Amino acid sequence: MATSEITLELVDRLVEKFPETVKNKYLDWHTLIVRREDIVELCEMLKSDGEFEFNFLTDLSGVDYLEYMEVVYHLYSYELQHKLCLKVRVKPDDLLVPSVTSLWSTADWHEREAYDLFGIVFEGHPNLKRILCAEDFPGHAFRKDFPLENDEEYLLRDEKTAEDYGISEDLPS
Amino acid sequence: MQNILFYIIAVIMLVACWRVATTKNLIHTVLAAFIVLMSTAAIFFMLNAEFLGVVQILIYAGAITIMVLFVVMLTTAGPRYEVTHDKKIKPSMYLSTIVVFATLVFLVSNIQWPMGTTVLQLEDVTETLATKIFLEYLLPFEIASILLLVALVGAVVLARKE
Amino acid sequence: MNDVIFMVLRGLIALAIGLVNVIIYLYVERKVFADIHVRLGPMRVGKHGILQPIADALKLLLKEDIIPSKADRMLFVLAPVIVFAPSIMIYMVIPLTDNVVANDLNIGIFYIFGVLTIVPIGVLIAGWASYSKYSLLGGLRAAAQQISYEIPLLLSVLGVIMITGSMDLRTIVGQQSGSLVSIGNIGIIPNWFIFLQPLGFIIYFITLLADQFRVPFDIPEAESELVQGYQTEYSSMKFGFLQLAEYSNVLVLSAVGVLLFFGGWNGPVLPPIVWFFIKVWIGILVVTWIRMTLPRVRVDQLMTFGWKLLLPLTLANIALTGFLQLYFA
Amino acid sequence: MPDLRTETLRVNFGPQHPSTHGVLYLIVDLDGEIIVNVEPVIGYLHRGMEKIFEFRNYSQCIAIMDRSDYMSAFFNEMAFIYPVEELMEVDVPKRGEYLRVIMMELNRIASHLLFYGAYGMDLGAVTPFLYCWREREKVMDLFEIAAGYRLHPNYFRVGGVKEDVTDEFLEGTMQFVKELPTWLEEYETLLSYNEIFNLRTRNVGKMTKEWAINLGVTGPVLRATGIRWDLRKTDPYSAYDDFDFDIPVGTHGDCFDAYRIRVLEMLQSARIIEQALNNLPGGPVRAKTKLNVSPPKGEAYARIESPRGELACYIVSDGTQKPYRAKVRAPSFVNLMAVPPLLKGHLIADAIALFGIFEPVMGEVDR
Repeated sequence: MATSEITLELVDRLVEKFPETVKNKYLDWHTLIVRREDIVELCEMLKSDGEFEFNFLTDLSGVDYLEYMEVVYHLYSYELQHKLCLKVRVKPDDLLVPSVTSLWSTADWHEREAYDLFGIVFEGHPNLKRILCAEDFPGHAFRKDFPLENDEEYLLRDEKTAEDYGISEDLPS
Repeated sequence: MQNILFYIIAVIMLVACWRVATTKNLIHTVLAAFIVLMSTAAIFFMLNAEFLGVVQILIYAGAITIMVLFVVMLTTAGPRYEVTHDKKIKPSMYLSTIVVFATLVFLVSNIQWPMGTTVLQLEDVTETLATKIFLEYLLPFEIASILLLVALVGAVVLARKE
Repeated sequence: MNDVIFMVLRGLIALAIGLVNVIIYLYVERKVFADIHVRLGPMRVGKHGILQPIADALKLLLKEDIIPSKADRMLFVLAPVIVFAPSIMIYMVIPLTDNVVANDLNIGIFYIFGVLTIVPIGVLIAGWASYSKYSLLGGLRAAAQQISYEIPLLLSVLGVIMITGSMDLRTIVGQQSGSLVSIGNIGIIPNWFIFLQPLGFIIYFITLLADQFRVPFDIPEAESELVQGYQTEYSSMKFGFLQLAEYSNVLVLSAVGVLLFFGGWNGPVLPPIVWFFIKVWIGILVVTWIRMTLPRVRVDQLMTFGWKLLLPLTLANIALTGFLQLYFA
Repeated sequence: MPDLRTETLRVNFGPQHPSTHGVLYLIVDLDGEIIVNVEPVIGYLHRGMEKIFEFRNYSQCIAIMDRSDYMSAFFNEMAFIYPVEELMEVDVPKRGEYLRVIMMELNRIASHLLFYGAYGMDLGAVTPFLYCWREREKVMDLFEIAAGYRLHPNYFRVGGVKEDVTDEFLEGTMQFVKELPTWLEEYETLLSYNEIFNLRTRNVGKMTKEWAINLGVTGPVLRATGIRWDLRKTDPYSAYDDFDFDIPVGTHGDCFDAYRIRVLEMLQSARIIEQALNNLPGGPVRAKTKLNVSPPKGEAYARIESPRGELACYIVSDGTQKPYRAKVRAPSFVNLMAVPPLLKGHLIADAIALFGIFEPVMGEVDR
């Protein structure tokens, strides 16, 4: 009963529904590159539709490709035993991605980690603040352009933070 | 020897009493009261009333002090809570103290105390007490215990209401 | 005047005997732990680490004495004394044999439990004075636990007092000489009160563990929850006193248990004082063994156990003893 | 009396505390003994491991990966190597795979033994801890014989394992596996069959399937809720297809189930090792790969079942000798996230039992 990749038909169905998405594949993972506007709606469908039933978000990671940032979602279904990979690409000057914490609670810390290390801001996250680094840590450590030596110019660089998007870093209560 | 010991205890007791009235920190007050109660027990011991002395320690010094400590710790705002005396109350406080003290002095010096001639044996004290309570005054004793039980239940009911 | 000197001397000797036993207890406990864990335990100080308790005491004495800056200094210093004093007071009335006792008190057993009620006050104050949340929680837990377990502790002993009609420890032990069941002249079962008061003894033993925070009732010091409970902020010899008090109280309660339920110094062949100490040490070893075997109960389970099970049981025990007394006597 | 009220007490639980398994720091709000709110503060052990990977070649990364979950190093190595091998399409020799399985299962036993001891310790039983430590020492000795190191073995390589094992190792392992059930039986008398332990763990912290899946909980805790999900069976990797073993699952989803599952897993691990030792094939232990591993351009995601749950690695390769990006999906990190919502309303004493069951290793949480 090994997990299998999701069937191509289902992927095509998704692409039909969300025409902006790009179909892709690496190894045995069908990948969809999704527009960030679609991600929540798509995930909602993936989670609740009986044909997909992706109830388990196993991983959410950020990757810095310099010209764009990528948020990679790896999804599994305990019921149907299939898997799917989603990607959202955002430009480095506008790192706003809708949060999926409302669908999978497990996205909470994953998104916080991606925010902490890459500076990707997740819109709608209940408690978006740094998790691994100290709260006054300058910059985002896992970006490719993060200086390994003390580069004051970089550290003083003006950056968009969560607050610029109107998201408070404080605890809700 | 007995006298020296008595005066030492008496002085400790008086100082502790004075501290009870004047200390601002509630926990210190409770502790001073504890010392007073313990010295009372010591005086009981000196009077050969060992049973009473132990009862004093068990109930007053032990149980009641603990209860007061619990109440103080659980209800006051923060561990460094201090009592502030209201200026208006002060004169009346002194007045009532003086009145009570004067009354006591008057009574103690004027009443004809029956001077016991026989020294009770230690065994007798406990035994006599037991016979008195459980044979002679059984009914009042039981009534008192029921009264306490009612009070206990009432307190629980009141506390549970919220 | 000679009387006074003699009295003081007797007190000092009782104190010395008690403290020497506590020191031995410290060593024995570590060695027994090590044995149960299949390891060696202290081996370096003296042969087989025999001087380890002394080294420990010296270490505690030489350590820096830290008082937290926000602590209530007076109470912080006073609390270990309040905790430790009762056990010294109890040493004075425990008879080692029929004629070896520092101060013969004919309400000895009542006195012992009366004095023990002072301990929670010290514990509570220690927790409060440290100005630490762990200490405060630990202190409150400890005091609550001791108060609720002192009631069954006292009541469990009442059965024995009802049988003997005396609160004098020497009289109680005296009534336990001879044998309960014997074939010819050879006694099979000694006339100990454990056979007359089995329930009383079981409750006494459980409440002893709870009253002195021994495993499985070591909730106030539960290190995985409250670090060291009310002892968290204590260091140096003040910590030593708190520890000493606990060990000393276990010793005292073990001795009281032996006097009440195991015939005290009664026993064949060996001199009485040897018998007494053998029994006391068996009690201590059992406590140590339990400490290494069981996990810890939860605080609400402890309270439920104490109030809903032990207390009714002790009351039933007293009632039963009373009826039997009436029926047989 | 308007002032008369009880206040919640804010307690700083850690980073230095006897029972937080490392440098976990919890801000706990207490109402008496009941937990009102918990906020974990992590990152005290953050070493930027994933960033370091980007500046090391693949072989060096394996050594660093050992330090992630320092209680189960072999799993970390496997988790890192697995996607790389997928990417390079390496055919690992059978003997190499079998040795990996033996090492991983030994490691699982060692890790679970540590859990067993530490959990007993959390609940106040001191003795099981020292007993388990003794058995764990034997496993560590076996690791030393095989790999030369005890805690951070650095034994797996892309394409197999570092070197073949000696007969001493094989005999020692066989003996260890044969003895294990007897020891476990003995240890279980100390905890599993103990009334107090049962009182403390049964019906404490009940978890439902939906809750566990939604929060991404994996490993023994997930299985305790009744989901038969073990990647060794559901998504077999390495040589796990060749062995016959069972997946213990719980029924209640409470602390006791999660605890007991680990005990049963140790026995299953012993079974696997025994089978592997009996059928150990000959031949090389390592495929012929270039010394400087450089996978083709692309990405790979692979996951394995570590003692703590689903351990996965997402690797993006740009064709050079260093990974472009390596992200570790650490089970402790995800499981730890599930604890605070679970703790609310429990007693502090239960909090310890609950934290113990998730067994977070801070090296892995913070990476």
